[in-house]
Amino acid sequence: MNTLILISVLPILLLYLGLYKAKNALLPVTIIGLLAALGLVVAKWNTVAEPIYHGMMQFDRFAIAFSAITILSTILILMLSKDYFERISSHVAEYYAIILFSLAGIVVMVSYHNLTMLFIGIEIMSVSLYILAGIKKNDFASNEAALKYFLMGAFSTGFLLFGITLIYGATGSFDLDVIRDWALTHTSKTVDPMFYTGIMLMIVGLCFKVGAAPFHFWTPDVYEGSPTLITAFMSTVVKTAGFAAFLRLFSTCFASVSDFWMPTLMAITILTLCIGNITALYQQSFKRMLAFSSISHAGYLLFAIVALGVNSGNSVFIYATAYSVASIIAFAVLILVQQQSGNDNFESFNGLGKSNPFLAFVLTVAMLSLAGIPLTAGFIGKFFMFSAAVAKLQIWMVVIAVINAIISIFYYFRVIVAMYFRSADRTEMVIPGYFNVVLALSAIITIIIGIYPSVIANLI
Amino acid sequence: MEAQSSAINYLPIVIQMLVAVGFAVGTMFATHYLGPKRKTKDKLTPFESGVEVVGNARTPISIKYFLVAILFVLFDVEVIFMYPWAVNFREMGVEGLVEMFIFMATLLLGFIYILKKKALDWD
Amino acid sequence: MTVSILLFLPLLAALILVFVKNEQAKYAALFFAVAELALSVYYLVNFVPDASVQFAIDASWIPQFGIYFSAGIDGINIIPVMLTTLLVPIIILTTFKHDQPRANAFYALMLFMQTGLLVVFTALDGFLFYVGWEAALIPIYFICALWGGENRIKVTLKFFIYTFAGSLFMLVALIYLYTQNPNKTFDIHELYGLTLSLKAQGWLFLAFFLAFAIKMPIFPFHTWQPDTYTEAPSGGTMMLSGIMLKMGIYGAIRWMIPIAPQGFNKFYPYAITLAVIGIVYASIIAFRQKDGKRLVAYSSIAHVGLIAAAIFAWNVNGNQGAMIQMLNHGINVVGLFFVWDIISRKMNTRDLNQLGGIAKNSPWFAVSFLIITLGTVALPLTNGFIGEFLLLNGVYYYNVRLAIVAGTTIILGGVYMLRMYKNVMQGPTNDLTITFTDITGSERVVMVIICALIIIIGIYPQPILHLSEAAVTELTATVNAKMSLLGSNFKP
Amino acid sequence: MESFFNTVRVVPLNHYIMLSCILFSIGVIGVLIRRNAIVIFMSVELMLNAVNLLLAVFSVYRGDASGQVFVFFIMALAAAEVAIGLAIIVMIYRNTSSIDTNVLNKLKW
Amino acid sequence: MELAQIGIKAGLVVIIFAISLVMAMYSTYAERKVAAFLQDRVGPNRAGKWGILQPLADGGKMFMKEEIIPTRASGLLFIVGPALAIMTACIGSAVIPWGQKIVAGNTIIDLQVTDINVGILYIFGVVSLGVYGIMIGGWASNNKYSLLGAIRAASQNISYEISMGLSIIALLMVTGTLSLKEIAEQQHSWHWNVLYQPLGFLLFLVCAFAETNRSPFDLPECETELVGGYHTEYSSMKLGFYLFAEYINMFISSAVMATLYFGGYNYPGMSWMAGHMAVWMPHAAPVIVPLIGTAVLFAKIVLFIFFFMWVRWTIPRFRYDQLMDLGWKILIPLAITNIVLTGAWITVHDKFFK
Repeated sequence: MNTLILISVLPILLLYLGLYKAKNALLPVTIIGLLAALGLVVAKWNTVAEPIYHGMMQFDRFAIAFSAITILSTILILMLSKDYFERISSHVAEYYAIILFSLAGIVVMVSYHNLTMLFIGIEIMSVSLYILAGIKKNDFASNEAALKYFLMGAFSTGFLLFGITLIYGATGSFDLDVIRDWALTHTSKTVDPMFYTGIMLMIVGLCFKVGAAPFHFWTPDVYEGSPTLITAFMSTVVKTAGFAAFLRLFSTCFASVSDFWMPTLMAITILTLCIGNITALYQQSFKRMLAFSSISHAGYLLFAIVALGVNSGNSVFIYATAYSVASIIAFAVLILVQQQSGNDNFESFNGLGKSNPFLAFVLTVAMLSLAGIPLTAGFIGKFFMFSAAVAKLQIWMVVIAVINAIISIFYYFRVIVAMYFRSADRTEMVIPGYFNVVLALSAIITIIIGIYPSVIANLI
Repeated sequence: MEAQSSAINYLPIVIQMLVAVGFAVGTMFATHYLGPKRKTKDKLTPFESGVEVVGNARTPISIKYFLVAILFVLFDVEVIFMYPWAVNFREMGVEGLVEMFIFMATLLLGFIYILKKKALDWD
Repeated sequence: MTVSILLFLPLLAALILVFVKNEQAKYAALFFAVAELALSVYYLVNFVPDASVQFAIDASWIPQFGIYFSAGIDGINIIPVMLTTLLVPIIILTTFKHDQPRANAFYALMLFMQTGLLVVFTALDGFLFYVGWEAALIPIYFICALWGGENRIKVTLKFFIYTFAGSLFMLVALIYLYTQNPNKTFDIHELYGLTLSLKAQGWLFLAFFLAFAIKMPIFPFHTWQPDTYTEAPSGGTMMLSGIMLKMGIYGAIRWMIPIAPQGFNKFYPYAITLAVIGIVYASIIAFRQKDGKRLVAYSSIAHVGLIAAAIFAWNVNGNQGAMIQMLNHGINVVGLFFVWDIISRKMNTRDLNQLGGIAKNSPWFAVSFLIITLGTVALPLTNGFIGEFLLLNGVYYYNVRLAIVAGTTIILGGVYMLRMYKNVMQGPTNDLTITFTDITGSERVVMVIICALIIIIGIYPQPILHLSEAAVTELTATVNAKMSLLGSNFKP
Repeated sequence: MESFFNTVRVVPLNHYIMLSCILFSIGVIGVLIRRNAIVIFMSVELMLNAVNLLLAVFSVYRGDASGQVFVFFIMALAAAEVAIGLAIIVMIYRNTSSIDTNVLNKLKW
Repeated sequence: MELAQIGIKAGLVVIIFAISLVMAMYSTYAERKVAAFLQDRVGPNRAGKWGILQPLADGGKMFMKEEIIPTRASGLLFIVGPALAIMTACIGSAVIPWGQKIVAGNTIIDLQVTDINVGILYIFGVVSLGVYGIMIGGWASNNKYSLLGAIRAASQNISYEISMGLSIIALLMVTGTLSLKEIAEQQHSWHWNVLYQPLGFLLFLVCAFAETNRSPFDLPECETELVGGYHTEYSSMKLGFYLFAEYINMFISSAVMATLYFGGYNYPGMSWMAGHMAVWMPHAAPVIVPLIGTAVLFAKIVLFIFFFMWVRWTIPRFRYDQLMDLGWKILIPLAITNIVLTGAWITVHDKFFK
């Protein structure tokens, strides 16, 4: 809880720092504050979790683990933001503040114990993101991304709310435990149709939020239009949080009626996988490719919810961690390449292997991880997902997933091929210290998790 | 709080609305038929103190008004939260007071922020 | 002294090599490879030739999934392990005459790959096996794609996709086995013990078969192989053909058949047929090749086809033959590719028609090339003979007609290999081949080693056969027992 | 006449549910078919208000205040969305002098 | 609730409607008289004695005038604007308690159209609806002055609504209910809320001025800058509606202020009066006593209306930035302080002096 308070107070502090022109203090203060928040979270680890604030929140291990990883990723991303926002406009403090506000929303999202909190968390996060997507005021793509993201987000919120309302009407409470007990006591015969409709609408709303097909169409545009750093934030931290919320809701409340919503979710998963992968094949822009691949990763993450079990939390956690870290590397390199070559096509990566071996190496690690090659974190994530699904004897789904994994090789390797095997005369670019730290750290995390996943595998 | 007032209590309001509507519409029609009709072109042009009409009136206006509107929306909604508290203020006691003060402090922080940002200066 | 040292020494060496300067890289690499070889010899000496697992390591790795880092050496994998540790230094030695750009990376990748291969051969845990499988794949991909020929990018990607696709299905199969395992581990012996439904076994067999058939490669899945062999740098080609394709054979013996005997029992006729078709097909193609390297590639398909056929026939002779032939084929094919490496380096062409008459002014080269060729065509008293004899014997037990068809490999092999030798070495020298200078230094060393091995094994193969005999016999027996116990219609 | 009074005195729950469902559907359809950003936005607000209505009704019929509390939160966050949304729309208008979502075709949907 | 009661309510509605219209009409008259008095003039004195019929004459004139709808105006909205203004003005009076229950025989007549438990919120809703009329009208008439006037009106109203709400909250903390009826009941005899909420009352008063666009807050129609403001283009009864709406709003807000802060129909010594009347004329008492209260309420209302006019003719108009600064930078902080003080005071009081 202190974490949440700290993360909510920090941005206000930043705003006032910005007012009093303490520009250089912003980033350090943010990082230190977040580290403190991280410490507070982890300190809670061994305390027994009770629903607090009249059952509004519950900081169980699930919540702590996900808060920790989201905060960590945010720190990594913010370290990339050195001199990034200054190039956009002068309201730097505001940007940091807004990112932190959305982080606060995310912490609520992963630790809610009441649908009210779910809604509030999602909204705090989304509203901040609407702004962040459009911070490039004069860049038309950015405006458009902001508007699309906003309209779609509000739209999906409507569905989510209607779902919550119907569930409330059926069960008479927003409390997760009450809803679970209600679902347990009502068999599919006696259950209220409102309840099922509510679940369906919530699935729609949440799928919008996590960008799962067929509600994904806003994702690529928004990811492409937004400033790259913000895209990194969206596609890592936000996605992680979205799935954490998704999983928390379904594993807590709706597990007993899974035979009802399972087929729908399966269809969505398959659709997400295929659409994400196949469209990613045809992209010429690395950024847009990442956007589509993030859709397909959403598909893999949905596996954990489809194959709901005791290990689902772990699977999502590991997969999300691996995915986030790898994506952070990818976006960090993308930012640098964009600064040098101006565009984000695959061609602009040509010859990176010669000019910046380190950069090329970490990006290779990231791509291998995203593609799920062993000895990287991505493989462990996929392994967990698949084994969960196979354990539920949904082998045909796994086979489809495997085929998609094979497809994904094509576009992930495109950048590797470009970096190493296609030569272009390019000057070595200077990498800021912050970037080096982030890249090295992320790569190390990726490989460590890939080689010895036990460090985080049995957290939840 | 006090007893819920059911839908029936709102019936008179409906009646009053009907009366009001009736009055307005009736009067409109009355004046429409009573008044003389001698329309000339000049009468029907927008009045700009007798000068020739320049451009369209539907032009974008100062962003300040828009800013005020947004701030109003935000603050007014925050005020909504205070009503239930104010009404049940005595039941909630000191705890409620403290919590609401924290709430208002946050509100004030935001308020001071926009003041410092000169969002409300008209010049 | 567990096997782990053997596994991690090359990895360590690779990490060190990254920081070695390009000039010293090859010497350092050779040093480490030889050290590894010495180490493996130590294991070999201390190896007791029975069916037991020795030098085993069994450390908990991912506990909540029952995944152990468990590896060990036994009769089944001693020969592939030795093959690996033996060939890697030879291959490194063959590359001495090249001056690779970024040599340290090249050798680092090669040693890294060695670790992967050794893990694959020694792994006794399904997960570890899979990880090693992929870990061997990544470096060879980079080796081929970074130092390969013109249109390497497309070819290598194709190669990668093929193998990766196969292995992913194998992963699914392994995960399925894990879920079926009551005490939730990937341990190979427990997987052996599982009793699975016929349907499940059928699917498992197919999943494994896809992975291994692509790796070997068996007939319809071979399309990646010739291109890759041709495009890859000679070192990479040797790694691929000499060691990597043994992963498939070994996997078939070690994992596929014992785990899914009933599925195997259902599908082996088709498998054998494919293998034999592959033999004939590859031999015929090999005939018509102008490009020597390509010819060798196809010949390797043919030989591997024979090995596969023998394995699918599944009897002691066949398996023993497979064992020893893995070793022989590795040595021979490395020799052949080295020959072609020398030729193309000196002549800048691999076209059989442009060559000829080299033998006259390069005796060393001529002799060693001849010995290697004879070894490949399995002349008696060369290593090829004993292996192919046992293999054919195995196939023969299964089905005479198939054995006869498979036997054509020797005839056809003889024909095209000797034709190749003739085209290259005999005949009149033309103005190109007149410039050919005899092999020297490191080349000569390599050639001597290879020829020596060919002849020694050819004359006295018994110790090698003895190494694997007990284990192979037991494995064959258990699987046969299972199959007959499952009331199958299996002919011995 | 009496029946009318009775109906007014206690309106059946289903009427409310139907009403808010209809409102919600109108909102959805509006979002899907209209092209003017402001109108889309208004449709979204309509959806939210349908939800509010339903929540209030449920909480009254169940005699449980939490539903109405939720309505407060929805209002507050809807207001926040209004603020952001209008800001974004104004920003777009200043760049394109149009709020028709058809001009938003730089990025393909 | 039976048909009879519905009938009674309907009657009450009509009566109150008529009263508020008459009040509006005669406050136009009063306005001019007061203006004349303050400026030492005579004022209207032709129509009837002391010009008492002047409002009727004005009304008639309004009806008879030609109605003009400019060609470039958007027709429907142009009509809807004033209609909306007058309607919102007229329905505000529904929740105001005009007096205690009248007991005539066995029928009990409640001198309030309806007593809903959210009366104050209802008032607020209606008041903030009022701005729509102005906004629509100003925008529809497609005239720069009108548009500016309308926008000014809008942003002025919303700015002052915040502080109005905040000032009310302090009052609610004292009363603990949202029902105007109960609030009125609580202020028996002389326990008027203004004694407990002086600051709150001042704030509310200022905001009421601003909400009704009365001087010194009548920037939306300040003729020196904007000709006629938002109703520049209007004529005949549409103009009349706007003017009417303003006066009715004035009447309603006076009534609200009287009810919220000045005890509504309560007056010192009302219980004494009630007791004596009961002895004096036992039959008529249940009818008379409440009516006296109502009379008192109307007296207060009239006083407030007079105050409105008095201010209008004495205090000069604000500049727009001053107006906004007052609304945002002074009233809101004051209101919040008021809430804090009230909260603290009540808590301390309940803790120690009870």
